[in-house]
Amino acid sequence: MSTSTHAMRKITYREAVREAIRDAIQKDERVFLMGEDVGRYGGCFAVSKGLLDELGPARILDTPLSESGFVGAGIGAALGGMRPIVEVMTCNFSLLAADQILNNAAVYLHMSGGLFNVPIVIRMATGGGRQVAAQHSRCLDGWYAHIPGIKVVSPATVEDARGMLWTALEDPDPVLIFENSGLYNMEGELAVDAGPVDIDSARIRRQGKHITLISYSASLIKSLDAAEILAREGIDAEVIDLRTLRPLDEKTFLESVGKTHRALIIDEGWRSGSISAEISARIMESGFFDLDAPVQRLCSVEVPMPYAKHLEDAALPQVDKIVDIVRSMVGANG
Amino acid sequence: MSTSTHAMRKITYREAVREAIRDAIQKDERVFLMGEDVGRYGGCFAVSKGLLDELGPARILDTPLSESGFVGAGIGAALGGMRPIVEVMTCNFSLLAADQILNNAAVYLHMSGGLFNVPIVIRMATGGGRQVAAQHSRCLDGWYAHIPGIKVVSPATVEDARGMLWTALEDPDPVLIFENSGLYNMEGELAVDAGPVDIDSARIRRQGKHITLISYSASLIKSLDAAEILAREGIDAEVIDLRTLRPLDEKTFLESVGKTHRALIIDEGWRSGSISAEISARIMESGFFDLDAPVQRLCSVEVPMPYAKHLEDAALPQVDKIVDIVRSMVGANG
Amino acid sequence: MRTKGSKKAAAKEAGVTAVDREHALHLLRSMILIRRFEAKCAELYSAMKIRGFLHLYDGEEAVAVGVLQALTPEDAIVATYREHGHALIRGVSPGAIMAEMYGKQEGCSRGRGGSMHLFDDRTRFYGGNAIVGGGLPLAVGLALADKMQGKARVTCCFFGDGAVAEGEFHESMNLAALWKVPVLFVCENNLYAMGTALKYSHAVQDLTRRAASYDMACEAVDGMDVSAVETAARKAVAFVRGGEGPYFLECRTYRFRAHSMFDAELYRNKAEVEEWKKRCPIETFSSRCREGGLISDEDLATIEREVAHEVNEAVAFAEACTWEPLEDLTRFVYSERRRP
Amino acid sequence: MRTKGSKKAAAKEAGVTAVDREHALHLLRSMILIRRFEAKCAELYSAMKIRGFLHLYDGEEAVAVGVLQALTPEDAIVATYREHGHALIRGVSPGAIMAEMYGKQEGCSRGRGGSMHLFDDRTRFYGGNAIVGGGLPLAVGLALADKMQGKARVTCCFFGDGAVAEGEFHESMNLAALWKVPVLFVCENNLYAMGTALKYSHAVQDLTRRAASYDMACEAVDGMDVSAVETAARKAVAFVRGGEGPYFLECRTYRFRAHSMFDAELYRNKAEVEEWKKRCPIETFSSRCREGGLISDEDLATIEREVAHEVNEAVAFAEACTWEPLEDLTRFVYSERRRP
Ligand SMILES: Cc1ncc(C[n+]2csc(CCOP(=O)(O)OP(=O)(O)O)c2C)c(N)n1
Ligand SMILES: Cc1ncc(C[n+]2csc(CCOP(=O)(O)OP(=O)(O)O)c2C)c(N)n1
Ligand SMILES: [Mg+2]
Ligand SMILES: [Mg+2]
Repeated sequence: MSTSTHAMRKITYREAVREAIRDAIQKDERVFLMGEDVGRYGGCFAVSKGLLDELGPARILDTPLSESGFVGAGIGAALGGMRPIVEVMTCNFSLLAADQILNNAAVYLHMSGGLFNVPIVIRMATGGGRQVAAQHSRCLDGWYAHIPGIKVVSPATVEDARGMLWTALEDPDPVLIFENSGLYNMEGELAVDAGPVDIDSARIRRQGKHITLISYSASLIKSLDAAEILAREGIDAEVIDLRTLRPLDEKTFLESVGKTHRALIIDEGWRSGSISAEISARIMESGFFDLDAPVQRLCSVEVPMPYAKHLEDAALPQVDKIVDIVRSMVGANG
Repeated sequence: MSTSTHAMRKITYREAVREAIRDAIQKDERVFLMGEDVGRYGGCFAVSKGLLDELGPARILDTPLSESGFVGAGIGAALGGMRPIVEVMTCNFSLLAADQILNNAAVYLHMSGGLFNVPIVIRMATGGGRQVAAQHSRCLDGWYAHIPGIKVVSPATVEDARGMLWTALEDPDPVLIFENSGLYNMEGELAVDAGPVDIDSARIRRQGKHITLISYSASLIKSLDAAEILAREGIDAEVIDLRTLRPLDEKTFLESVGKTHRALIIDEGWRSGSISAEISARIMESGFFDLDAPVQRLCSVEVPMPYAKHLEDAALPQVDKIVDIVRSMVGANG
Repeated sequence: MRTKGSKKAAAKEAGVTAVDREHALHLLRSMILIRRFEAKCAELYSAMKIRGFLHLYDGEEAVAVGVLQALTPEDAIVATYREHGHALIRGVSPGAIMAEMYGKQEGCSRGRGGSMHLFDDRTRFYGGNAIVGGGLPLAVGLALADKMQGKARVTCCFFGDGAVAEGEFHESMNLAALWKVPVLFVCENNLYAMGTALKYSHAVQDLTRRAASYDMACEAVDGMDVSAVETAARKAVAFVRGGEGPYFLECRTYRFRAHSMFDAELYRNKAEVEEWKKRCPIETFSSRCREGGLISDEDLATIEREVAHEVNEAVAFAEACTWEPLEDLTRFVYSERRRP
Repeated sequence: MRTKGSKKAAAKEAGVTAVDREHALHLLRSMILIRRFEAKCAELYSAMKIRGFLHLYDGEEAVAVGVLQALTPEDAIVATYREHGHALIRGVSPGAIMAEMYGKQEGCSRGRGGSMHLFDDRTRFYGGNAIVGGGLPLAVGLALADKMQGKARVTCCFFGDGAVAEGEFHESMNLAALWKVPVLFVCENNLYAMGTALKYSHAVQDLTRRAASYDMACEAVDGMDVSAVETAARKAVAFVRGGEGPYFLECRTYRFRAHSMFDAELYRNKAEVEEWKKRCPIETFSSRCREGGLISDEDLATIEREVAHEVNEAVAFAEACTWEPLEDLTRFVYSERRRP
């Protein structure tokens, strides 16, 4: 997906995140990684495997099981001049640190009238699809995006997995990075000299003219797959990768809808009060007269994730469902 | 607002909640109230004032400052056959109990395949407008409404403040009751024999034909005030009180929009990913062809709440802003 | 080979009763059931019949088996994601457990929970909680409900050494001690929280000191010795049931296998694991019983045979179970009927 | 009336030095400044110049004053919503504090924070936190940053007895002790968390036992005695700055006024409050100094006069300050420029 003309190489999303961490720590002495099992264990998703040996215990810090404590300590360390990357194993456990994220990180700059900013990066795995049931499968990217004062990014490509971290670390304010656990094994092409990428704009990942598919993270991959299938039927879908859920780059999707006149949002979050609802509402507010058909959403079914595979598959957005909805949307009012 | 023909009396929202708690405890020996300062102090908003003396320490339980601990204990007590009413002083502190609410209360029934339901009621104050700044002013009703497995209700009238609690206690599943702190001093007329009310439907609080104002809780009061002003100008607004944010009664507002062809949602929550986004999206999906103009939203400005009064006022939805938006919507395409 | 009668005689000689013998067989059988059942789970995981996370209890069997002897049917249990053993010994049907891991609708949680979320209302088995520390407040609440209802029941809550660092641990300990509710906290200290050793997690590594700091009754016991665990648990349960408040029992044990099926075990060396394996709760107890004349090699063979049969039955049951229809996906988000 | 010279002579007689005298005057003046400043705040609250929550420190002045003597300008402070005293003594300008409570843009937090959120970067005053216990993890992190950067700075974190029940307290204590970071935890134990007395909050009411259970150095001190607090704090800070790890200092004190302006004080009786008022840190210290010949009645009058002037100046400043323009409402949600 990269448009770079440089030499390319194959890399997994996991490796891309690891490289980004290594690079940041080597580049800036204020940067360190902390979290549960990031060191000796190698990270619960093996993201930081090997980094403790390479970079030493002063930069790769194993923490006890104390989500609120170490996220808060990360905020304090950021206030104290460091640039912490705090890993919370999954967004499900970040609920234990919700107080620190919302009541401290998100509001410190404002409460202090601009005196104290919090340059922390909090990474967490998100998403379902691995049969780990209700307490381990939430996709909360969009839920956190409701909160002013934090930024929320959801890398969907190896390029973004590699490039967003440094930009987030340079950002003066708290940035939450959601890594969909279904993507860690995904391979992609990355420029040998790939570096930082912006974290404030959406990207058109596929040009098209009949409908706009708006998505992010793991659902983007499914949307692109669906677009391929649809292309064979003559339906040419434009596919947008939101990349950053807060602040939301509405310009990109509004322009696209202005061109295609139809939109489907694909979101692994639950439907009610989701980021996809926000996108639909924004199109309502600023793109209403462009629309040839109502904007539709495909979200996760509103159910705590069941363990059984067939039920889990049915709960998540899937390629065939995207294809079906697009067919009905384009066919019906085309 | 009550349509009862019975004798009426004046009562504050605060007293209505207190009566509801007293009544429930007297009616069902499994019911008790627990939370910080609910007993000896009388409740941080004086809601439970006097109840400790009346009902005794076995039914009115002061807890230490341990939000996760006592909310979790409430869930456990519910599993163990009791019907706890757990008071979390404000929704801002509920972030410390987010793990118990999301990871236990919301998923126990599902994870156990239907074996263990959690009949807990969690009450919390919500909302801003009292100059208590960023850490004390959030309106998170809509944010929690994103979560399947819990129900979210937001009483806006003394009748609902009095009547929703018992219904919530009879509900087999967790119910979160958000009491907007700006409403506690509000007086209203209540039937002398007022009792339980349903917690699964919206209500039309004012009939109208030009536009539908969709709101809940403290913003509903503002919407009704705005409707009075608009009426004097000949704009006849229908005002809907959502009452329950999860599950959302979309039928009521869709029918209304089918009649008025215009809608404005007024929501004290922040805009992005709000419950108002959800309502807009639902109208997009199921009421698109009824619309004469795009649905609009008036939400809180996306800023942690500032202390200064003039800034706080500017951050919250206000009557004059509602009036202005309605004028522009009805005027422009009327 | 001795006959049944001569075995009894030998046991008598050694100063043991038939009750002792029955009980020893029961304990041994229980531990072996867990071990073999889980070995089968690991196998089925490789065969992709079981998916998601799978946490095995190898090496720690004496804890669940010892502790659960002290409970009566009306007591409640709150466990963790490493709870197959607890569920089995509590009396949840092995078939229903296996079916759960298969994701079948006849599973004890209808296939909605999987390995980490085994539930059973008949035995008051409240799960199967995959949030570290998340079960502790629930246990306090269950015990509070009993106290409020005047029931002399005990709630037994299992959790690991890692959970002790969580804020919810502290809040729960304080609430339980403050309110003197009938809960037995069982800390399964296996020295690691995933890959993080005790010494990297806790400023003070003697975990009973945590409990003592709330003036909570507490004891540490050799968690590799099922009799020691049982004795300590009986004492603890008697204390709790007697209304004297909560109790903290630390069982010092070790996990022989990886944390989960994804763990490369980079954080500990083989020698350490081998050293601990010498203290295998099954081997040591079985040798002791055989040396004491309580049980014979033949008994052991019988147990193995019976257990193998039981495990196979469980698998056969799970295989024969059915998939929940897709139309039912949205069930159990909310209850289908009001509870009385 | 004695002259300045004769005062010095009298002090000499009593075996005290000019340094002692200056320091005594400083301590007394500091405590009186807090008391009078806050009395004015209460007045302005009734006059509706100040709004929102207002938590006064009456009776507890010896704690902030005593502890802050031990810190140097490079140290950091994390406080609570009851932090006017800490901010004043740390050297945040009284005018900027008062303007903050007025909600003016010249306020120390630009009117965005109010009484509960006083901030100052010049004095490393990190707020003003209105979430009970919420500041503790931050303090651990600030201290961790210092440790990582090899800076011999101390982070001093104030919190109440109520905060000790929160999970974040436990996590922070464990992290601090485990990592041996330079943080001084100051527990302002005023026996109540809003209306909940210590005995209803904590299973063990000696809060130093909580700290000791992490093997953290600790001490309890009479929080009504400013000298005792100062001595203890100097010892504690020396320990922390010396790299020996965190320290827990419990200051046993009492709040003379209501928890906030909304509190009807139903939970304690007048007699108890009156009893404690006899131990007023200002009165007791002032009498002691006068009896010992360290200071005179005239000194006290001078202090009162100067403080009254300072408070009036602060009010005048606040009154003259301006309102932030409405167009700026959405500023400070995100930073306006990258930080180097
Ligand atoms: C709140 C939370 N944080 C992190 C995890 C991921 N996790 C699962 S098990 C585990 C280790 C727990 O260790 P311990 O409590 O000692 O139990 P053990 O696995 O050793 O039995 C971790 C970190 C989780 N499930 N929940
Ligand atoms: C997490 C949280 N829960 C509840 C509150 C409401 N509250 C504010 S102050 C307070 C009492 C705190 O008592 P303590 O820690 O002893 O401090 P003190 O007020 O006595 O100085 C409470 C319950 C809060 N601000 N934050
Ligand atoms: Mg462990
Ligand atoms: Mg206190």
